[in-house]
Amino acid sequence: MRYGRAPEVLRDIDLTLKPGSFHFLTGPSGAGKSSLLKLIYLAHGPSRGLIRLFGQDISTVARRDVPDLRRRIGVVFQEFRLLDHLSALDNVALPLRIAGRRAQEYRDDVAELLAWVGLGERLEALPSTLSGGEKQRLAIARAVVNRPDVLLADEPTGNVDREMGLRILRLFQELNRLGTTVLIATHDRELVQRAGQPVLRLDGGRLSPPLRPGPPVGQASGPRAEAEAAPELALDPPPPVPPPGPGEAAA
Amino acid sequence: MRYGRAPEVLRDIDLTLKPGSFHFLTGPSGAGKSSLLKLIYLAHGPSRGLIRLFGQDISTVARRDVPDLRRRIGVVFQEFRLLDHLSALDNVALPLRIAGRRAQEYRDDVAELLAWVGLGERLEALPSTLSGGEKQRLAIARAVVNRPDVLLADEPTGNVDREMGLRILRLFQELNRLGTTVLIATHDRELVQRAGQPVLRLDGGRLSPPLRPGPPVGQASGPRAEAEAAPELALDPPPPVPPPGPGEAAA
Amino acid sequence: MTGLPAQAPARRWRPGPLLPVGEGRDRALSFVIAVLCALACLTAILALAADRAASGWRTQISASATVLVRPGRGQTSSEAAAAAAEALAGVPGVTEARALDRADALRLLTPWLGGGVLPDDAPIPMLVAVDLDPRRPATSAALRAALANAGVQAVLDDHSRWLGDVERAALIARSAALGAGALVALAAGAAVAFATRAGLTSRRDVIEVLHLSGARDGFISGLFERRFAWLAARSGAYGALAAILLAGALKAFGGQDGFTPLLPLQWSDLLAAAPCPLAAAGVAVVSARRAALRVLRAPSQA
Amino acid sequence: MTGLPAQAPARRWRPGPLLPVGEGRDRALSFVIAVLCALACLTAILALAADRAASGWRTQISASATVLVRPGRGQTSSEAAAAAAEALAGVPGVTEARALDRADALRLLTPWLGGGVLPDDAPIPMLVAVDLDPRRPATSAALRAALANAGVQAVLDDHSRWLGDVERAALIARSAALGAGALVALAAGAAVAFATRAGLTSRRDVIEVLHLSGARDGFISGLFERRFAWLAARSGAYGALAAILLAGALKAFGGQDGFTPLLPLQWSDLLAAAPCPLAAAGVAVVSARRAALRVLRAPSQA
Ligand SMILES: Nc1ncnc2c1ncn2[C@@H]1O[C@H](COP(=O)(O)OP(=O)(O)OP(=O)(O)O)[C@@H](O)[C@H]1O
Ligand SMILES: Nc1ncnc2c1ncn2[C@@H]1O[C@H](COP(=O)(O)OP(=O)(O)OP(=O)(O)O)[C@@H](O)[C@H]1O
Ligand SMILES: [Mg+2]
Ligand SMILES: [Mg+2]
Repeated sequence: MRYGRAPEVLRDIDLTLKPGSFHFLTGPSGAGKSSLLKLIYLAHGPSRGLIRLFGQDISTVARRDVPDLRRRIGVVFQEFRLLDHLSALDNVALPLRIAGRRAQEYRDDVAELLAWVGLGERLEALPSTLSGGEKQRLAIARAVVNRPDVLLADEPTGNVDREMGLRILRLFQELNRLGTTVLIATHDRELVQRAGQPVLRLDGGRLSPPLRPGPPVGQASGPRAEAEAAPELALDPPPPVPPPGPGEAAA
Repeated sequence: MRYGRAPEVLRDIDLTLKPGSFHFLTGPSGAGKSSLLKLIYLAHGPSRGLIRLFGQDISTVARRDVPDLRRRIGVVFQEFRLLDHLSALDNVALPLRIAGRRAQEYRDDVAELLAWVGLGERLEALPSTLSGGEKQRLAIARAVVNRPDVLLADEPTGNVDREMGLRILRLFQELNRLGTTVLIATHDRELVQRAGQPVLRLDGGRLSPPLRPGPPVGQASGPRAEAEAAPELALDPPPPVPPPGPGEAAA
Repeated sequence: MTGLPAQAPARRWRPGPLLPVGEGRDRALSFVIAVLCALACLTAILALAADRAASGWRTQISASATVLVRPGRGQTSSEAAAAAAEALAGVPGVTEARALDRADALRLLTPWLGGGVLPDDAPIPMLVAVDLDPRRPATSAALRAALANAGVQAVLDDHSRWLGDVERAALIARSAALGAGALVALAAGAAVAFATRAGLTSRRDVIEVLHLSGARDGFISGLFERRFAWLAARSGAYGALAAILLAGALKAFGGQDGFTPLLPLQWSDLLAAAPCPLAAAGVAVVSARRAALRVLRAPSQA
Repeated sequence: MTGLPAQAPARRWRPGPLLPVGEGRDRALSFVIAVLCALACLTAILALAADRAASGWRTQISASATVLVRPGRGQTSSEAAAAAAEALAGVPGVTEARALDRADALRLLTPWLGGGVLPDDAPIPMLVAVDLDPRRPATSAALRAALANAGVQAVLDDHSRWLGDVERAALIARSAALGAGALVALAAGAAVAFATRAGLTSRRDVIEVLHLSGARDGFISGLFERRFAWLAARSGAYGALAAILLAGALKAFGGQDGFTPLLPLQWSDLLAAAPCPLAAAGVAVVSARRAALRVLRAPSQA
């Protein structure tokens, strides 16, 4: 993957996330963690290579089916991306509204979730009146509110204290226990150590294999996120043909 | 201090930063760290109480003299506040331009500083094409570029890896050695431990005394930042009259 | 903070609008659209009146002719005029041919000579006023032939000398009015389209967040279409109202003597402003949709 | 990435503009300002012409009178007319009094009766055409007295009957033209002011960052003043140019016969569009300054 005519940011990435797995993604600042997440949540297409999501090659997915895929993915953006004109409650409820749920149904659930992340008193606050950490917790609440099949979190604890960080980790682990595939890009060593989950390290555009207990590999049905960006330059070796099986990606 | 009709965020704060001192400011998310910094960099006035900056009560400073005070303060905002339409170089050079320095004079210095924070290759990049950590480093470079008398940094290492965090700490320590008063709001325990500098803890709107080697107190000339917000409710005890000496603040 | 407690009755609560409302940007946009719509409506109304005036002149002039009768031997001029009128009335394409009596003739001369100045015994030529069927007016040749057949010595003035001038003037007035109307309407439409696009681009962040949250293209562009359609319709209505009030004031206070003969405004002309809100909304919808879809297509899958 | 290496020659490098340039917002704003300026200029030009037409009618009518002379005993009508002309020429405020001969009188009647229709021997009343000094016209009473003194039996028509009508029409035409011009100019000014403010509010973030970096109020508002003054001036110039081209085309192709008599446009009228860019820039500067200072005063030291 590359931005415009800039050098490639990600190369030779071969990543398969097993459904229900929990990974951390680390790497120096600027390594391409956010870019990799962007590929997975379909904000950017790969300049070459193959991305399979929930068993489908996303280049073959019809444009009108993309929203359905996106609704199964929750994202905590590094820069939060809250809507400034909506209250905390409305920001968190956004994915539910988009999915067509009725306000009366979801309101209490959303308020409960906000209380859980410590914003129970600020339901009607606008994001611009929240502190940095409060905004971050709001973004996290929005990402998890509709129990996504895949949760991508980009530096979700950069603005909160340790206690809140661990609380958020517990929230992610709880979701994971319920079947959500979790991928967290972070610099927070303490978080990584506490969680004891496999760590993927991205450096120089390449992905190192998981450091701690490797993710189980195998054919599996159900939710599945697969990101891949194959080399394109003629000097690089051509990407191997992906196996036609319904499961993993390759290259 | 309070926002609108909300409850007071900061109360009974009595903080005097000695010129040339180096403090960390910690506290749970939403405790009011950013709000305290706002008071010091004059983005918000106290609802009551006294703020003295560089030996002047800021409520008596004429409006047209405020910019001169501000130019002596460098701020790393929690949300960066970069100008999206300016290149990295121009963003960092902003304080110099405002101070009336000529482009030819400062360009090489700015480029050098950017190289130091690891952005030597991205001088012409727009902030929107930078990664989270790269934006943060850009914000730091802008805050320090004109060697401010006071440096305020709000969560300056939330988006960078540990190596870069320590590099940034070294930059702050170097500035401090050259005479800059430094105050860093952060959740990063490792950073705090590494630096071995006094830590102020903010909780429930009140400030605990420095935990590690307390800041030396005493009459001093030269740069000085003093923030204070006194109680206002009739139930609270009335604030003591500040001592008339040219040095510290009280309440 | 006065956030609703989590257990507040869910019934009372309503979610906020997905698009930010009431920004200064929107107010400026509304105002400008209203001004342009008012100008467009006003121009349309006046164009209608000008068009009516122009065709009025034309039919008035081409639908009449004057015959000046010179009495033959043994005839009084009145008898000669009556004979001529009778002859002309029979020609197809003539609605009426009327011999003017002395009083009529004098009255017609009055505007030019002033009233009551001719000595009572001044011999004035007798006139026959001929009204033609405006749709199929009799030709000058037919009228002349009829007079010759009746043996009347007469001079026919079919106003053709003036007709050319008046037709040119009418054409110019008409095309100027319609041109101005079209120009202003075009400008108003372009402004609506342009400003809608600009107003939407500044909400790119909203579009992107909705998009990444799985909202469909139609859902997102629908938000903008409704918002800007409503904004444009309201502004257009204000503009139309202003134009109607202004034109109505012209009509009411311009008076019978002053403005109206020059520009025969009718109350029904004011209806020309009626489609304005709808037209503005239509333009806004189309441009909002196009702009929204362009933003949606641009960033993802690039 | 092709970032300049740090050691690139400093000379070639220029810092970027502190305000973002070339946004869609700005283009929409320019376009709308240009349209409104074009309309304002066009209205101003046409208002000048309408004003000229109105005062033209007025002076034409008030600067002349007609005297119809009835021959006294033992006078031919020509003699009577000559005597009347002589008497009237001596009155102060009369520029010229001319007895029309038969040919002149017939020529004057022609537009009304058609050419060559009167029998040669038809007795027509003799006319004396009186031209009055437009600045200090002789009163009707003075003219009547002079005629009575000279013993001439005559009827004076000082057109006062028409004068009232024409003056009313002229007043209406004039005030309608000026009113429309003022209205459109006002709308254009308000749009410039409004849109400037809206365009500025959307750059609040830039203002705040500059502010917190120690920029003075004047420095910040100066950025916006220059930006919007330049934008408004350029748009105003485009608008004025469009108006001048359009009015020039009207003048050039409207022709001597058609449009010009109705609306006597002169080339010099086109100069009315000249101050437009300056006026637009002025309005933009004032409103940009006020809006910028309001943003600056609002958030800090609250
Ligand atoms: N839109 C873009 N256009 C051009 N280059 C980009 C763009 N987005 C990111 N980049 C570049 O791609 C590289 C990887 O960026 P990315 O945001 O993926 O890094 P990251 O690993 O998330 O870093 P961080 O930990 O600092 O957030 C960086 O060098 C960045 O400057
Ligand atoms: N503009 C504002 N209007 C109203 N309330 C505000 C505003 N800004 C901050 N607050 C509230 O004041 C409190 C303190 O906010 P502040 O940003 O100072 O916290 P903080 O210590 O910096 O937290 P964090 O570590 O999460 O950044 C929070 O509860 C926040 O919601
Ligand atoms: Mg990132
Ligand atoms: Mg903060």
